Amino acid sequence: MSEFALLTLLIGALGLVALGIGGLVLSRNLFRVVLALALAEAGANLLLVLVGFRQSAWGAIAPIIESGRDAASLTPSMVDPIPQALVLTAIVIGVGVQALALSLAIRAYGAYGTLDMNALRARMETDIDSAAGTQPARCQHAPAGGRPLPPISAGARRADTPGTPA
Amino acid sequence: MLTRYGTLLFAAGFAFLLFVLFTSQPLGAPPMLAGQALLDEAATTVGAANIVTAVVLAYRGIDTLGELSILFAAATAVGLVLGSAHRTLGAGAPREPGGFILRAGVDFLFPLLLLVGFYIIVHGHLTPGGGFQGGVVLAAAFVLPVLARPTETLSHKAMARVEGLAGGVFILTGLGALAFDRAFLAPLLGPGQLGALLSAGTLPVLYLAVGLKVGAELASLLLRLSEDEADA
Amino acid sequence: MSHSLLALVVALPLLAAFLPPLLPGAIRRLLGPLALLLVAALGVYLWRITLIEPVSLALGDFRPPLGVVFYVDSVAALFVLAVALVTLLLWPWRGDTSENLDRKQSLTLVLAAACGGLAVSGDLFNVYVFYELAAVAGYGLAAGGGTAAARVATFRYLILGSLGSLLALLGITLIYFRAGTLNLAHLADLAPQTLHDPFGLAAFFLILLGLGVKAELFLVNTWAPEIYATAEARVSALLAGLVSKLALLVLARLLVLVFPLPEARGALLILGMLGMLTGEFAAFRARDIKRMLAWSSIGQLGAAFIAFSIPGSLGLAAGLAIALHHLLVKPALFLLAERWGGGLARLAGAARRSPFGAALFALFALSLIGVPPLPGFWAKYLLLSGLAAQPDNLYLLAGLVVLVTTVVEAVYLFRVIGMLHGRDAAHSEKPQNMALDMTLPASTLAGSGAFAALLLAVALAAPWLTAPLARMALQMNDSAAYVARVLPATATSEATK
Amino acid sequence: MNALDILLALSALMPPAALLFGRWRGYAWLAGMVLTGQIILLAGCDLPLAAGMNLEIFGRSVGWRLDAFGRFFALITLGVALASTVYMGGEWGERHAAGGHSPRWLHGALAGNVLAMLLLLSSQDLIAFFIGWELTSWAGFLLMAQGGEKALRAALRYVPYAMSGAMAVLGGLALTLAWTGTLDLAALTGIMPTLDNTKLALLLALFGMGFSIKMGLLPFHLWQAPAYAEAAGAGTAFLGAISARMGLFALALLLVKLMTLTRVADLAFIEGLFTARDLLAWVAALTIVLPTFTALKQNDARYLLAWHGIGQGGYMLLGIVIGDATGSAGGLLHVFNYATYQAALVLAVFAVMHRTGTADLNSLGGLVTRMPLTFLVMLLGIIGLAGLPPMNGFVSKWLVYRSLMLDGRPLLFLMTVIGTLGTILSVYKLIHNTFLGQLRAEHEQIREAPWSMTLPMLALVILAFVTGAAPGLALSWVAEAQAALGLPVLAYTLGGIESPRGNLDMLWIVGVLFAGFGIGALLFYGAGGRSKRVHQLDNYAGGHFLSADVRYHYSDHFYAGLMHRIGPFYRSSFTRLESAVAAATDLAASLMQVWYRQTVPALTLLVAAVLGLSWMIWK
Repeated sequence: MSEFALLTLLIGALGLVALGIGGLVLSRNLFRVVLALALAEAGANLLLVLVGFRQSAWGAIAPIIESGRDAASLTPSMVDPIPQALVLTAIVIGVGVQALALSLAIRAYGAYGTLDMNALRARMETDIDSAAGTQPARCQHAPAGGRPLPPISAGARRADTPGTPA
Repeated sequence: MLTRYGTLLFAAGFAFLLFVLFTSQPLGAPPMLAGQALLDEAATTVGAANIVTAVVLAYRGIDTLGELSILFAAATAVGLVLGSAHRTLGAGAPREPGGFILRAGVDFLFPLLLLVGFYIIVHGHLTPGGGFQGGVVLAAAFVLPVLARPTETLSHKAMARVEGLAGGVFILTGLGALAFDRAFLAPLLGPGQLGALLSAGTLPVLYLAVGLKVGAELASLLLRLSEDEADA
Repeated sequence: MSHSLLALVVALPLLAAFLPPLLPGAIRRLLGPLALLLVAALGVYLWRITLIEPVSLALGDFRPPLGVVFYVDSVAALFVLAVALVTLLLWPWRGDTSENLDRKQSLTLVLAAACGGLAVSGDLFNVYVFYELAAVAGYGLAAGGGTAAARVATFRYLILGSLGSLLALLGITLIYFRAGTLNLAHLADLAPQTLHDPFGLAAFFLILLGLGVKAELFLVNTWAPEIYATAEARVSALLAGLVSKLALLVLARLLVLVFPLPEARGALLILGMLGMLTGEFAAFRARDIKRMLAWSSIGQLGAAFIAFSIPGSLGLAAGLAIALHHLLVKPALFLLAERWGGGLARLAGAARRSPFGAALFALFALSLIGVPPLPGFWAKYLLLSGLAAQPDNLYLLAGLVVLVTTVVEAVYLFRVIGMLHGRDAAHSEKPQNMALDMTLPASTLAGSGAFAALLLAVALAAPWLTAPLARMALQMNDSAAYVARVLPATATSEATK
Repeated sequence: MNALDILLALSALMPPAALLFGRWRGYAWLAGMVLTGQIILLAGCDLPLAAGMNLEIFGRSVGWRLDAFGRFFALITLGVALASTVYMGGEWGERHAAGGHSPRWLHGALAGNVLAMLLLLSSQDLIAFFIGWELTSWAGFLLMAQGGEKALRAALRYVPYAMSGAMAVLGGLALTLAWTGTLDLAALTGIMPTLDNTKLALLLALFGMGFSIKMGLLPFHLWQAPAYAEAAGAGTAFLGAISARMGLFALALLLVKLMTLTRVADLAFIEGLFTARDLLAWVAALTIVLPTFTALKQNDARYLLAWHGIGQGGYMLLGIVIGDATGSAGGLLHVFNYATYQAALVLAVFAVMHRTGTADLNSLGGLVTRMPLTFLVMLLGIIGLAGLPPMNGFVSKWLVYRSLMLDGRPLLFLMTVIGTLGTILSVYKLIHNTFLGQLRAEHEQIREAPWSMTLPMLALVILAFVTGAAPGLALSWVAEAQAALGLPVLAYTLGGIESPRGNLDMLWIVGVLFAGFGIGALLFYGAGGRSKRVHQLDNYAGGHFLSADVRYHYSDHFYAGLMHRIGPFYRSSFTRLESAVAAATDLAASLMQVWYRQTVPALTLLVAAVLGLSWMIWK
C-alpha cells in the first residue's frame, strides 16, 4: 500500500474521531449523541488497526497461517496481530456501552417525554432538588440581579415523579 | 453559534494534533516488539493457525474474559434499567406479526444461521472469525423469529442460564490450568497439529463458550430493547 | 506456593457473578459474599508475602511481553484486600425485586472483579478493559437507583465516561504505535528511549484525561455531583470510595513506571489543585448532603493527585495515605447519607434521634479535616511535608491550596454537625419537615460503625503502620524492581529489541 | 512511670470516666480530688521531665517533656479546672442538667480540655505540639457548644477561625521541617534563628497568625467573646480564664525560645524604624484598647467579661514582647493573676444568673443585700481586673508599665493606661448594675448562691488577694518559667521586686491600705457609727414615695457622654472585614459550582484536551 493510501486512511480515521467528538458536543438529541459516540469509537478502532499495519516486500499479510504454507516464511511480513485482537475487544466493549446508553435514553424519554439534553438536564436538576427538599440553585443563565425564575407548578412536578408512565 | 464554530474548531484542532502525533513516525513500519515475537512463536506454542485467535484467547485471554464480563454487565445493566421481563411483553400494546415473506424467510434462515454461526465459531482458530463473529450470527438467528412472531418470545431465564453456563465454562477452563500447575487461562491439551480442526488445545472450547455467551447476551440485549419499545 | 492464585482476584468474583442463574436460590445469595471473603483472605495473604517481595504472574504461561501479566506489590495487595472488604461492607442485601437484587449483586461482583483487576494488572490494554468493565458496572449500578433523574444523570455520566475511554484508547494507541508493546514493565524499560518526549507526554495526557473520569480528576468530574445525588448511597459509596481509588492507583503507576517526567507531574499537580479548589468551594455552597459529599470527594481526590505529583517515594506515601484514608471515610459518610441524604435543613435535631450516627458523622468529619490523632491528619501531614520540601514554588502554592481548602472543608462539615445537634426539626414551623423520620436504621449504623472501627484502629496503630506504608511507597516507586520481576531474563527484552 | 506520666495518664482517664459516670452526683468530687492530686504532684515534682511515651512516626519521634514554663501554665489550667468542676458539681450542675443539657458531656469536655492542654504544654516537638494544639481547639469547641442553640452558633463561628489558625500552624510546621530538617523543639532552638530573614518572616507570619487567632489578637478576635460568653457557666469560666492563653504560651515559645526576640527585632518593615517586634507590640497594645472599650458597650455581663478577656491578653503579650526581666515577668504573672480573678468573676456572674435567671445588666441591680458573698467576690474581682491594689492584677500590670517606661516606649505606655481606664469604667458598670442601686421587686426573695458555688469563687479571690499581697508566691513560678524559656530572670522578693531603680513591696502597700481602712473605720465608729438600716424598696425622692415599678436605676446608656465621644470609632469595622471574607468565600463557592452545572461537559473536555495536548507537544 502506498504512502498516500496510508495517509488517506489515517486522515479518514482521524476525521471520524473529530466528527464523532464534534457531534457528541453539539448534538442535543440523546440518540444522536449515541450515534456520534459510535462514530468516534469507529474512528479510534480504525486508528488502532492502522497502527498495526506493516508494509513489507510482499505486501501485508493477514496473521493467519494458511494450511500448507511454511509459517516461518510468512511471519516476517504479517501485520501485527495484537492491535487486531485489541480492536475486537474494543468493538465489543463499544457495543455494550452503546446498548446501555440506548436503554437509558429510552427510559429518560419515557419519564420526561423528551430527548433534548438541555431539557433533560434541567428536569433532572429540578427532580434532584425536590427530592432533597432544597431550593433549586439559580440557573446560570438567570439575570445577574437574581430575579427568581417562575416556580415550577405542582402539576408539572408531579408528572416528573418516577414510575408514572408518561 | 459561537459554541458551534468553537466546537468544530476544537474538534478539527484535536484531529490535527492527533495527525501530527501519528505522522511523527512512519506508518506501516510498526516497532512490533511484542507483535513480532508473538508471530514467531504463536503457531508452535498455541497451535492456532489464526494468530489473532491465539492472541484473543491465549495470549490476551484475560482481556477477552473482561470483554465478556463487560457484555454481561451491559446486559445486566440494561435489564436493571428497562425493568423485569415479565411485564413488558403482553402488558404492552399488541404487536402486529411480521408479514408472510418475513415469517417464511425466517423459518428458512433460522437453521442456516445456526449452522453458519456454529461453523464460524468452531473454525475460529483456523480462519477469520470466531466466537464474537459467530456469536453475533447466532444472536441474529434467535432475534429474527421474534421479529417475525412478536408473541413468541425467548425465555430470558433460559438465556441467562446459557450466559451463566458459557461464562462459567470459560473461567473454569481457565482455572482448570491451575490443576496442572499452570497459570490461569493457559491453553491445555497441547497445540496439536497446525491447521487441523481439533487443534490448539482448549481454544475451540473457549471460543464456543465465547460464542454462546456473546450470542445470548446480544440476543437478550436486543430483545429487551425491542420489548421495551413495544411497551413505550 | 505458586503465585497462580493471583488470578483468583479477578476470576472468583466473575465466577460468582456468572453462575447464579444456574444455582438454586439459597446458594446463589451466598456465592457473592463467599467469593469476596475468599478474595479478602487472598488479599491478606498476598499483602503478607508481598511486603517482603512483590510477585508476578504471567497469565497463560506466556512469557511476559507477549501475554498479559499480573503484578502484585504490597500496594496492589492492600488494594485487593480493600476492594473485597469495602464491597462486602457495601454489599446490596436488599432490592426492590428479587430479579433486580440479583442484577445488582452481579454488577457489584463485576465491579469488584474489575477493581481487583485494575489493582493487579500489569498490561496497558488490560487496564483499559478492566477500567471499562468497572465503568459499565458502575453505570448499571448508578442507573439502578430507579428514578428518572438517575437515568438522565447516568446517561450524562456514560457519555462523559465513554469520551474519556475514547481518549484513553487513543493514548494507548499512541503508546503502542511508538513502543510496540503494552506490557507496563516492558514500557518502563523502553520509555527513556521511546516515550520520554512530547509524543509520550501527549499519550500520557490523553490517558490521564480518560482514566481521570473515574478518578474524579478536575475537568472530567462534572458527573460526580449528579450521580451521587441520584444514585443509591451504597453505589455512590462504591464509586467514590473504591473505583476512584483504583483509577487513581493506575494513573499513579503509569506516572511512576512509564512517565516520571516533570511535565507529567506538573499536569497532575495543576489539575489536582484545581480539583481541590473547585470541589471544596462548591461543597461550601452545597444544599444537600449527597452533593456536598460528592464535591468533598472531588476535593479529596484532588489532594491525592497533588500528592502523587510529588516526586519520590515520599509523594507516593502521601498519596497512598490520602487515598486509603478517603477509602475508609467516604463510603461510611455515604452510608450515613442513605437516610440523611436530603437537604441540610432537614437534618435539624437528627442527633437526638440517632446520637450514635451523629457521633460517627463527627468522627468521620474530623478525620476528613485532618484532626490529630485521627488518620486523616497523618495523611495531610505527609502531603504538606512533601510539598514543603519541593524546591518548585508551584508546590508551595499547592500547599497553600491544601491549607485553605481544609478550612473551607471544616466549615461546611461543621455546619452539618451543628445542624444535626441544633433545634429539632419537629419544633420548627415548617410542617413538611415533621413527616420525615431521620432515625438511622441499624444496618446503616452497623456498616458505618464498622468503617469507624477500622478508622480508630488505624489511628491507634498509626506508629506501627508508618513502616509498612513507607515500605509500600518504596516498592511502588521502584520501577527497576518492577521490570526485573516481570521480565526476569534480560534476554527477553534484548531479544525483542 | 514518672510524675508526668502519671499526670497525663490521669488526665487521659478523666474524659471517658466523665462520659461514663458524669451523671453520678459524686463525679465532680472525684474529679476535683483527682485534679487536686494532680496539682500537688505537679507542684512538687522536679523539672524538666520527659514522658515515658515516645512514639516513632514517619521517622520522627513524637514525645512529651514538661519544663517549668509549661508547668506554670499547667498549674493554672488544673487550678481553674478544679474550681470549675467543683462549681459544676453542685446546684448549678443540677440546674444545667434539668435544662436538658448533658452533664456527662460538659464534664467530659472539661476533662478533655485539661488533657489537651497538658499535652500541648508538655510537647517536646512540633508534631506533639500540633496534636495538642488541635485537641485544644476541638475540646474547646466541645465546651463552647454545650450551652444551647446560641452557644452552638457561636461555636460554629469559631470553627473557621480555629481551622485557619490550625492550618497556618500546620503550614508553618511543614515549612519548618523542610527548611530545618527537624521538628524537635530543643533542636529548633538552635537552628531557627539561623534561617534567613525571608524564611523567618514567613514562619513568623504563619505561626504568629495561628497563635494569634487562639489568643484573640486584634484582627482575629471576633470569635472569642460570643463563643466564650455563651458557653455553659463553668465552661465559660474555664475558657475565659485559661483557654485563650494557650495562644500566648505558643507565641512566647515561638518568639522567645525558637526565634529569639533579637532575631524577631531584625525583621524590619522599615529599616531601623519599625520591626516585626514593634508590630507585635502595637498589635498587643491595640488589643488592649479596642476590645476593652467594646466591653464597655456590652449589656450582658458575660459578654462584658469575655471582651475583657481579649483585652487583658494584650498586656500579657506586651510584657513578653518587651522581653526584659520585669516586662516578661509581668506578662507571665498576668496570666496567673488574670486566671484567678476572671474565673471568680465569671463564676460570680453565673451565680447571679443562677438565682435571677439573667445576666442582662439592664435588668439587675441592688443585689448586694441578697447575695453579699457574691458581691464580695465580684468587688475583689473587679479590683483585680482593673489593676488596683491590693489585688494581684495590680502587681502584674505595674510590672508591665514599668518595663514599658524603662524600655522607652511612652506611646505604648499611654495605650495601656487608656486601656486600664476603660477597664475601670466598664467594671464599675458591671458591679453597679448588678449589685448596687435599685433592687428589682422580682428579685426581692432571692437568696445567696449555694456553697458549691460560692466556695470556689471565694477560694479564687482569696488566692488573688494573697498573691496580691505577697506576689513572691506566684513570682517564684514565674521566675522558673522565665529561666526555662530563656528570658532574663526577675529578682523577686516575697512582697514584690527588688531593683536598683525602685522596689515594689506589696506587703507594705497592702498594709498601708488596710491601715487607711482601719483609720476610716475608727473615725466612723469612734464618731458613734450612726447608721439606719432601711428596706431596699423603701425609697423616696423629693418627698415622693417611689414604688417598685418606677425605674430610677441608671443602667441603660451607661456613660452616655463617653460613648457619644467614642461611638464613631465603633462602626464594627472588624465585623465588616469578617463578613467581607465570608461573602468572598461564598462568591467563590458559587462560581465554582457553575463549573459543575455545565450543560455540555464534553465541550470543556475537548477544549482542555486540545490545550493540554498542545502544551505537551510544543513545550
